[in-house]
Amino acid sequence: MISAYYFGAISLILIGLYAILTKRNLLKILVGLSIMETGVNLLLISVGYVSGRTAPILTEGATPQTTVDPIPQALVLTAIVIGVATTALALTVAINLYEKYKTLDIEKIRGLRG
Amino acid sequence: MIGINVYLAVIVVATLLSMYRFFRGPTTVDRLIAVDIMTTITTGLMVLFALYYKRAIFLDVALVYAVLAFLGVIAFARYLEGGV
Amino acid sequence: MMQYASLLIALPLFSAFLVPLIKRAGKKVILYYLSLVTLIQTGIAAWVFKEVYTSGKPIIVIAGGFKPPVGINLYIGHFAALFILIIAVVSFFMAVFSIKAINVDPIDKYAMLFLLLMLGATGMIATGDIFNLFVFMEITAISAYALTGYNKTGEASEAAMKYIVLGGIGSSFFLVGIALLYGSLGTLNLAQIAMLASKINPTVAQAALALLVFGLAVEAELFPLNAWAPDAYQASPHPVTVMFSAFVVKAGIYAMIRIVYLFKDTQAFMGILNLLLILGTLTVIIGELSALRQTNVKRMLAYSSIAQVGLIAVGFGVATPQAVDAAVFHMLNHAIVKTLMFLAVGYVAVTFGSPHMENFKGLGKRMPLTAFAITVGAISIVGIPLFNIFWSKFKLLLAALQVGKTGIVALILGASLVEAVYYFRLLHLMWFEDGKGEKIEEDLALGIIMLLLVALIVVIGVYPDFVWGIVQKASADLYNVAQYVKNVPLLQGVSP
Amino acid sequence: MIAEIVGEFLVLFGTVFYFLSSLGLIRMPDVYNRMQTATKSATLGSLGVIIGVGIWAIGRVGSYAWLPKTLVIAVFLLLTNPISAHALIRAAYKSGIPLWEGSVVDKYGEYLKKEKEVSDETKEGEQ
Amino acid sequence: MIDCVQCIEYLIVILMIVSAIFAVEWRDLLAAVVGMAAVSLFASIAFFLLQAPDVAMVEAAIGAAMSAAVFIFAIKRTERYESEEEGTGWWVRW
Amino acid sequence: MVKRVLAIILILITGYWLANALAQVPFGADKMLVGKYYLENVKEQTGAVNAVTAVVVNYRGLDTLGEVTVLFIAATGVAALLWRKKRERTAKSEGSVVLQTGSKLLLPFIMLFGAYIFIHGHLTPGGGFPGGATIATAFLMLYLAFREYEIPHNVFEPLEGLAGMGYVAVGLIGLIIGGYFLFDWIWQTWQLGHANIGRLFSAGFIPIIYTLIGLKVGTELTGIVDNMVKEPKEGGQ
Amino acid sequence: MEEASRISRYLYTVIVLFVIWLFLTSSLDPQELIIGALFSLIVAALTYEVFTEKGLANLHPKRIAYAAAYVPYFLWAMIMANLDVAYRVLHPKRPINPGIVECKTVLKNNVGKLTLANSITLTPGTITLDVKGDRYFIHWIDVKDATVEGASENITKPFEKFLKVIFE
Repeated sequence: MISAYYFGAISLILIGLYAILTKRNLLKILVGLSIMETGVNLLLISVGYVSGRTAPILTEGATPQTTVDPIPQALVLTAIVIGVATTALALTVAINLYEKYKTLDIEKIRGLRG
Repeated sequence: MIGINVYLAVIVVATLLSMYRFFRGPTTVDRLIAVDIMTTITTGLMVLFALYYKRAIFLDVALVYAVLAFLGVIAFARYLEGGV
Repeated sequence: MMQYASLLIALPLFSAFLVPLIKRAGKKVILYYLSLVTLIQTGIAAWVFKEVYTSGKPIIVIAGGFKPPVGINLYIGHFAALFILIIAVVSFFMAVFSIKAINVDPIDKYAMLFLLLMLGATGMIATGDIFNLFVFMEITAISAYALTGYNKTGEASEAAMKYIVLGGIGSSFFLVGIALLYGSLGTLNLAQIAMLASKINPTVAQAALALLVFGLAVEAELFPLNAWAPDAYQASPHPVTVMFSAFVVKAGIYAMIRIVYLFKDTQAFMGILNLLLILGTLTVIIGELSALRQTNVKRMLAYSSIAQVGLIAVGFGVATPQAVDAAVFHMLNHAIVKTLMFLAVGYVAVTFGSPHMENFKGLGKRMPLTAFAITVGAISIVGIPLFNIFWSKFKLLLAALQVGKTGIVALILGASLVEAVYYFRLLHLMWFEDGKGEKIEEDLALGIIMLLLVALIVVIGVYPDFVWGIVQKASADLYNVAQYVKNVPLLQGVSP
Repeated sequence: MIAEIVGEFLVLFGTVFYFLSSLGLIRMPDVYNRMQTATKSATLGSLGVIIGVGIWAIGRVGSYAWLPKTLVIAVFLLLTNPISAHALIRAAYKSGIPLWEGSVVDKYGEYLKKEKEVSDETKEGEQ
Repeated sequence: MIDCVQCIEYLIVILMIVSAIFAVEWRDLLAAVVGMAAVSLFASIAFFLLQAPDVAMVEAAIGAAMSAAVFIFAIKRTERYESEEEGTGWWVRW
Repeated sequence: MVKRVLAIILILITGYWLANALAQVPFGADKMLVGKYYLENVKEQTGAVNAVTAVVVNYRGLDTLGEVTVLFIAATGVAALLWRKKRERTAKSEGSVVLQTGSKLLLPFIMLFGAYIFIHGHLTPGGGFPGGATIATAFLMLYLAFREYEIPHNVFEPLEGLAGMGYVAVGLIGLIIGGYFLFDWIWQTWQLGHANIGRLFSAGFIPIIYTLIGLKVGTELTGIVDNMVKEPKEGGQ
Repeated sequence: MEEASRISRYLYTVIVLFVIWLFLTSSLDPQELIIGALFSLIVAALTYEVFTEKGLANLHPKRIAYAAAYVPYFLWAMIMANLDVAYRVLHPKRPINPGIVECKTVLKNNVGKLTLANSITLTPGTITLDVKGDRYFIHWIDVKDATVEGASENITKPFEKFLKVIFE
């Protein structure tokens, strides 16, 4: 039996992957990428969670024995910022592509051939 | 004392109802209204959970929501009226 | 004193952040500044190289003064020292080349991205922490995305888009792999992961390793995720192409091998090796076959480069000490040769406008030095004796024969044959066909760089023993995981 | 003790308005009326819940530090929510979503039409 | 007594998945971005419930406002509606 | 259609495989190894109460430096790729009076709030990234409300570079004083602020670095928004 | 309505920001106060030009007294109107009668207009659609009087008597 958060995270990853693999619109692909990143972040956080414990900020009576793992949270902080950086750059490239080809459909953008 | 659980249950129902509008549409503005209400409800939910966990630090997150979530909505609205 | 090796990270960062302040000084000034910074970086890298190889001990840079696994450490062993030197030298050459090759605005942004690409590759090779590896990988990847699209033409944007989408998938997979590893071990330090590797559940280990390999395959250009590579090579500015081929790929494959070899003593290892072999073989086959039908020389070289990376992966997949030696040697040789080739081809493209086959007709008469450089590079790649790649391919062959994998032998020979076909076609075009146009005065600095590289190729080819010694030390650093774990000063008391 | 009761009552009050607002979101016929019932009730509900929690915390957690912070959140909500509602309804109108057929009067449409005519006339005059 | 906290966990996860599916399937890209913002919102609540207030804060600040705004600028400079034709994605072309 | 079904099957297989692996990593179990060390020593070694902040800035400082660099690269890349000779805003309608006045009224509050978030990074959740994003959101709001608004570029770009250089410089000072790159010289060498853990003036260089990161993230995200919102003018390149 | 002097506007911004800071931190620790004062000074220096037009004159006791009286009045109006809308929502026949009406206002100050618009919006049943000069276009869920004067009487007048003192 798999926990709810794991299930949600895996589902988000898979939905994002599905969008990337099958959609033809560039912005839709980027939406998929964004969703996928959210899923990965959720997975990392839920790996670090310990049942029944509180946030790793040692005030208001929280002790090292009653708090969850701080490392995944630190990692996810980094990952979120990296994700938004990638998204911004990708959108920029999409804008450039649209200016050149006047379409966002990847089937119609075929300047380079393998 | 009625207890926090009842309030949470009411909030759950409210969330579900507004999500119905979110999925149903029919226009984008309807969905935006639903998201707007969701953020408002979420702010309240976070404050309630702060009380549930008895930690004041969670209030800061609700504060961020109160201040920032409306900007997303305004961005959408300004796009819709052609003003970005 | 050893901690000053962290300047390798600090210097490019500092100088990249300085660029916005000096951008009013003019385009040429920025490009000269770029050369200066990379020269200083080369100096530091040379110092580190000397320290490591004379003392025989790796340099462990401890960031923040917290010993690993609590803090992050940089592990500059023999392999890392060698490749950091190569990165710095190639970057310096390319900074010099940029003065001539880059004329698309905005130059100051180009300089920043260039420095950060170098920084990312350096960090990827030097780091000793898996999440830090991810961060440096993203630095490399994102600056590479931006540089790929830098020319702002349709092709460049398209290539950048492909790269971004594939890179995004790859980095997500990599993070999932990290999550699995962290969830079962509770640590992120590579040395500690190696130490605890046998405790990990085999299912989890296999899944995590496969995810990590897939994640790094984007950078390392292995088969299913390398569709971006030829496009990006073709469309990016010429110095950047050299950097991709010379060290970005190498950093990716190094990281992959480092992670995979940490699990040497576990059950999951054999499965991953097979995966690596399959991916490498497919990469070689598809790369070589695609290279045959190209008319754009840069693209042809790109496919050739992909095929060579596949060979390196196959070498690592065999995983005997000899094979690893040979693969590292091939990495080194390939970096040298491809730097030369892409530099020369890029120079031709800058002069004539595009790297199309047409422009190479009669090059031997018009730009003799460049043509000579391309010739030496081509002959070397094909694997003619007395040139450097002959030795690495030969040693790879021997290593494969030792474990009785005749399929790999056939693969290497076949690849060489196909390479011979398309490279000799190019050579024929250059020397034996008449082109139109006058003889062209060649740039002095670039000529010197090309001659240097040619000399290096020939020297290694004729007298490989000295470099072979260095390579053996480097590959021992990669292969001998127990020594790696011993070298990292893990904090006592943080273990289960 | 008093604080707990007062706070809990406020929270209950707020959640009821949450429920009403989402019910309005479902039941109303067009965008404009949905906004009427939904946004405002939700704001009032949040106000109740947030300040209620601030007061409740005096009893339940025993800390007076919650109230100022919750007050700040409430003030920000009061400032931002109507602005976003206004921006949304303006966007809805400008993007051409029609009013519900039961609507009585549309002064804004008349105004816009008149303004457009004026600007057209001035343009013609210029030409 | 039903444990409403757990109930909210399940609800959040389900709503998150459903919004993600809709975000991917809606043809109107603006609606897709709204869906993405909703996913971000629910993810933020999930982070909150998983005792990660720092992450919830960053997700709120970046996911709710910044990311959506950047997507909107991109939509404004390109086009809003996805074409109706069915097709396959990039994965077919190596 | 066949290909779509194929994709779905592929994805389902991947998902099953992932779920299988994840089943071996139990949810909610205590898997801490290094994390425990952090939690137990965070107060003495860094002075921060918020363990996440201590991990981000002190223990894994190199990650954070890299993360700031990634954002810097993204801002630079966006600027480089959208660079044109002449650019302008092409908004069709001005924001209404309500929105304009509201954004004027909210601007100082949002900026103060961003400052509050990043200066309290070691005490409450938050830190440089949400703080910087909040500040950037204030400028985003101005861009949305006013058609003619323009950030002062000659302030923002040097500030971006200076903040980054300041971060590296703090690290290098640590290298000179304490012998390690990114060493917390204020807390560990000078021993400042040991008396007031849990109050504002503690935690060594965390507030300094978070201020720098906040400024940097704010300027970078604003730069991204600024570049995205302007379109090339007709007749420009 | 001339603008107040720069120093007055600056000081007013600093004071407002500092009060907000006190509420945000909700502590009187001297360290927090020092940093709060510092940040208030910096942020105010950056933003006072857009923030306020009248400066310290806003802190006139009469204005504060009216503002203090306005809050409970407004809250009461809000709750009443909310109950009215709740009745409309819950009623099975949905007794609504919507339309867009026009109102006139006597307020000239922009902040006053904002407050009026926000108050109107927050009172359920009415929502500000647009503001052009002194004309308010309001979507009203239950149109009782479609003329300009009648609508103003119903919607804007009750708030204006407070807001005029506070903001004019």
